[in-house]
Amino acid sequence: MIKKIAKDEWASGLSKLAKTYRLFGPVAERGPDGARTFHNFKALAPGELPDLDLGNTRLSAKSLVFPQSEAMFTYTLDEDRDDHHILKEVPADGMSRVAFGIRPCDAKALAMVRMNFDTPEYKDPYWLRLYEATTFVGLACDAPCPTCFCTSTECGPYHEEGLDLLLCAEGEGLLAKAITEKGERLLADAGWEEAADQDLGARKAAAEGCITSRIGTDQLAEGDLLDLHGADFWEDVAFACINCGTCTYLCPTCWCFDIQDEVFKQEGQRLRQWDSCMFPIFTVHTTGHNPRDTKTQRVRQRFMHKLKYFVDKYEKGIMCVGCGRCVRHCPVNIDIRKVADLMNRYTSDAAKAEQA
Amino acid sequence: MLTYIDEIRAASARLLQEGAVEMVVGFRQGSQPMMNEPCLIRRPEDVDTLVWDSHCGINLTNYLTNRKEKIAVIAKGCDARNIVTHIIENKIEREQLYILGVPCQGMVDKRQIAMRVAGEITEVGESDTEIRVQTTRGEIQTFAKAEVLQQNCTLCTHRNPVLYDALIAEAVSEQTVDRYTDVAAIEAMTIGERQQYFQDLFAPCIRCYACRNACPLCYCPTCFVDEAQPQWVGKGQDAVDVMTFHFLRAYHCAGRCTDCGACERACPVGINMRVLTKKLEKDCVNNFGWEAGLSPDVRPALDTFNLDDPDKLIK
Amino acid sequence: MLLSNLLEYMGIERNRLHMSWVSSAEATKFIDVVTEVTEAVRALGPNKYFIKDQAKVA
Amino acid sequence: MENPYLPYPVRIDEIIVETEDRNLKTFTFVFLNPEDEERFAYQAGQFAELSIPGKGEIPIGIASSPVEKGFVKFTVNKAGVVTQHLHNMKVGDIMGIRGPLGNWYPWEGLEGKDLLIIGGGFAFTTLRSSIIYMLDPANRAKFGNIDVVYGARTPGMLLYKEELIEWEKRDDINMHITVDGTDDPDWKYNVGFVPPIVEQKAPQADNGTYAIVCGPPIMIKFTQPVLEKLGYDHNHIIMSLENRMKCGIGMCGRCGIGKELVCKDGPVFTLAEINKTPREY
Repeated sequence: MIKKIAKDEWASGLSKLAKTYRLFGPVAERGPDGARTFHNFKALAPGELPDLDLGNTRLSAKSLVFPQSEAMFTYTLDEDRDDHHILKEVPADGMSRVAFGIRPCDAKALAMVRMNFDTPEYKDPYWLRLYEATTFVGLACDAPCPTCFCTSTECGPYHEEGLDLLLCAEGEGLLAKAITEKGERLLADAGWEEAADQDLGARKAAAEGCITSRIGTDQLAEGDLLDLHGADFWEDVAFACINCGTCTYLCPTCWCFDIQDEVFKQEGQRLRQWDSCMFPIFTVHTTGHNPRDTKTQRVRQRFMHKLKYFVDKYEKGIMCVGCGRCVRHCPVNIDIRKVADLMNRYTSDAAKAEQA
Repeated sequence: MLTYIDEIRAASARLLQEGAVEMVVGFRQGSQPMMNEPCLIRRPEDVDTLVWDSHCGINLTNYLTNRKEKIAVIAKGCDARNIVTHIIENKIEREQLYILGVPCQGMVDKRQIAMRVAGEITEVGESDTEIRVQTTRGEIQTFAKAEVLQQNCTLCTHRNPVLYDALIAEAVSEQTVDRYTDVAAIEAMTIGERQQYFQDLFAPCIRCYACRNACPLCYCPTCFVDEAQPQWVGKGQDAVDVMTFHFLRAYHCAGRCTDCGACERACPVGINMRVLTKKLEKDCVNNFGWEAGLSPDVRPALDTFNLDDPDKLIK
Repeated sequence: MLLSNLLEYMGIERNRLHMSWVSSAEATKFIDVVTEVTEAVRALGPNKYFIKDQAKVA
Repeated sequence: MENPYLPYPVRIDEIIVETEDRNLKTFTFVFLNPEDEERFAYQAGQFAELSIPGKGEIPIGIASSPVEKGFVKFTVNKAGVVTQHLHNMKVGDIMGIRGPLGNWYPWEGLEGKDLLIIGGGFAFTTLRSSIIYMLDPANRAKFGNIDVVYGARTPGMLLYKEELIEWEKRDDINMHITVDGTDDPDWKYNVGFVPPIVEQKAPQADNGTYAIVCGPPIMIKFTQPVLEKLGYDHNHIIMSLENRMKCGIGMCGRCGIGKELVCKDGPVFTLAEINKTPREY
């Protein structure tokens, strides 16, 4: 069921939604000279429209459900208070949210990351509350970037997993395809009800055809984990790495975090913030012993986690949606596509050698 | 400059063959337009993977330390100055290095070009004076190199390496420029404007520490932001913590920074944190007549005491 | 000096930073310095900039 | 939704200095809300996050035993920010405990088996928990022979000394206490590092014998070949790993070794399982 949203209905629908939802969308950041630099997801100010004229946001959409810093608990150290030294949950913001303009790759990434935060044994209330409160309104990619390789990661420019609604540009207006009930409700709430006699199939095929960058992952599940861990190419892959956190912070499927306490006078908070396996202190023991002491070990951890450990653990493919952010913004041009191919080829060569 | 690569390869092959060095640190072709990747060559037959063009802005000094081997390094003017600083600070011994100096006319700022074209850049070519890019929309656009250089390159006054074992080509002419117009503009602001300026400047920071890690000067085994005992800085996104990081990192580079631009170049969100280090650099020049990294034989300004050092602060 | 310049450049008034060497034998100098510092800072009023209270999250 | 990051509030009930260097103290905690004790039901070998508001959390093995009721005990080495602060706390202070976390020694599978328990230094905590559990009258009959090799640097560095002496006197457990060295003329137990004592005293393995090993990496490194010589299969050598942790519930990602998370898939692994992971601990 595809609906048509004319240009003026877009703004009026958004203002209707703003009454019951908190709205988020891509907003252009501006440099000191006022020039548009890049987009990030932000809460939309009253009347502000999401800027849908973008490649993709510089940071992934993960911050919508997993903010870079987040308060988990508050407490007081004031011993005159009855509840001193007892942690109290930060009250949840119960309001429903809409994330406009999320690319299909980012939506799929969130659905994958859910496997980490929503397990049979434990549920992360912070992540899940925001995820479940959010209606994800995707924006199909008709002009993918040269670094996009989403068609190699069981994703794609019109991929629907993790989305409630998919938008694509149509002339001055938009087409909207509801994928879930949440999405249908949003269309109704916004008053976008005009049916369009359209099919997205041809557009999807055309967009997929634009994606020229591909990686091979078919052998990764087969190979031996320790063999790959001990492969000879890691030193070369990691040579240029400066061990910054750019790749992990920009990545939609990286979720590692740190927990820290901060106290101001007597009032404290327990916070959690993003962390990165690229940083040496990520794994350092109190004794000073560091199991991943060298940058080569840390670079290997990042790629092995995404392309082997995750594959083996969940049997749902690689932990990468092909958004290309780490490729575009790595300060030293380390390219996950090259590494994936190295790993895949290594496994396939090892298998061939065994047969021979 | 486009012919430099022949000499770089020839010299690298020669050094490896003669056993004068065990490895060469240089650049190989990157997978992205306008990006080359630092690499390590150990065998003479691999020197053809080395490249040299206007996209070799990354400072290679980072890759020289904590190694035992004798290393040949391809060094631009700024790399050479950082090598000098490393020698002064006992991070590396002069004898361990063979410096292949490259006179430099500036490296291209890929972000400036990306902002000036519509669509995504797919291919890049260059002549001695121009950069030609092709985009996903099929357009070809040409820019004069001088107009799309990294800002620090446009202000560079030491384009020729100050320290080398061999020069790859004839020295280029040095520029005479006012290096500090942007610093002066900030100095001219009111205190309130400056506060706002720096709050806005650092607002996009995500604390990935790419600036710190790309900087050849930032080699502390444990950075102050990573210390747990005591914990100097909060680890979250509070603006004060973010500014404290940038302020102290810059201050740790006082009298050492060569304005190689590695920090700004590495930043994934385009913050020009160089306005802090340049202020320190300007004050070092004006008060101590000191420019970092010009000679391994002169002790740095902050390492020496002169009776005529200005001391307005101390009462 | 570089420090006080950089702080002022970033928007922290010059008079908020003082530095002096005082020997334990220089009681009068100590009093003078403390008086001067307090007066200078009081004249500027409370600082609201670059001060962290409860950590803000983002 | 239950919040797995929320600790149970507890009060420090007792603090015992365990070792002569005063770096190890045993803290006994009592739950402020008695119903939390039931929710904290644990098995020997599990750990918990000790949570000090204002300082943070640390993962520590549970030293008390499931058969001991009314309190939980942890023995803590003074090392980092949180443990230093904990060592300065007093009886009556309020803090938090989050858990129980991780897996435990495979008690069901160990029933009917002979057990060799090897501990070194302050890694004896969950082993104490295990021994108390096995020696409990309700449980002792479930297990075969129990041999314990426990070593510390000096007599003054041994944990739980009174209990060790009590166990020495019993005939349903074979204790082999050792110290690296001592000038105490009254020391009547073994002198020597743990691996050679294991070689001299530990029983040969058969299909019904298991070893549980906890200790510093260097002890583990040299004990492993001894156990192999004694015929212990890698499936029968059970170890408890440590790695830097934060969340303790398998979410924050830092304690991973290969696809296993030490906090959730461990900390207890057999050597055979560990052999399949990268050595990143």
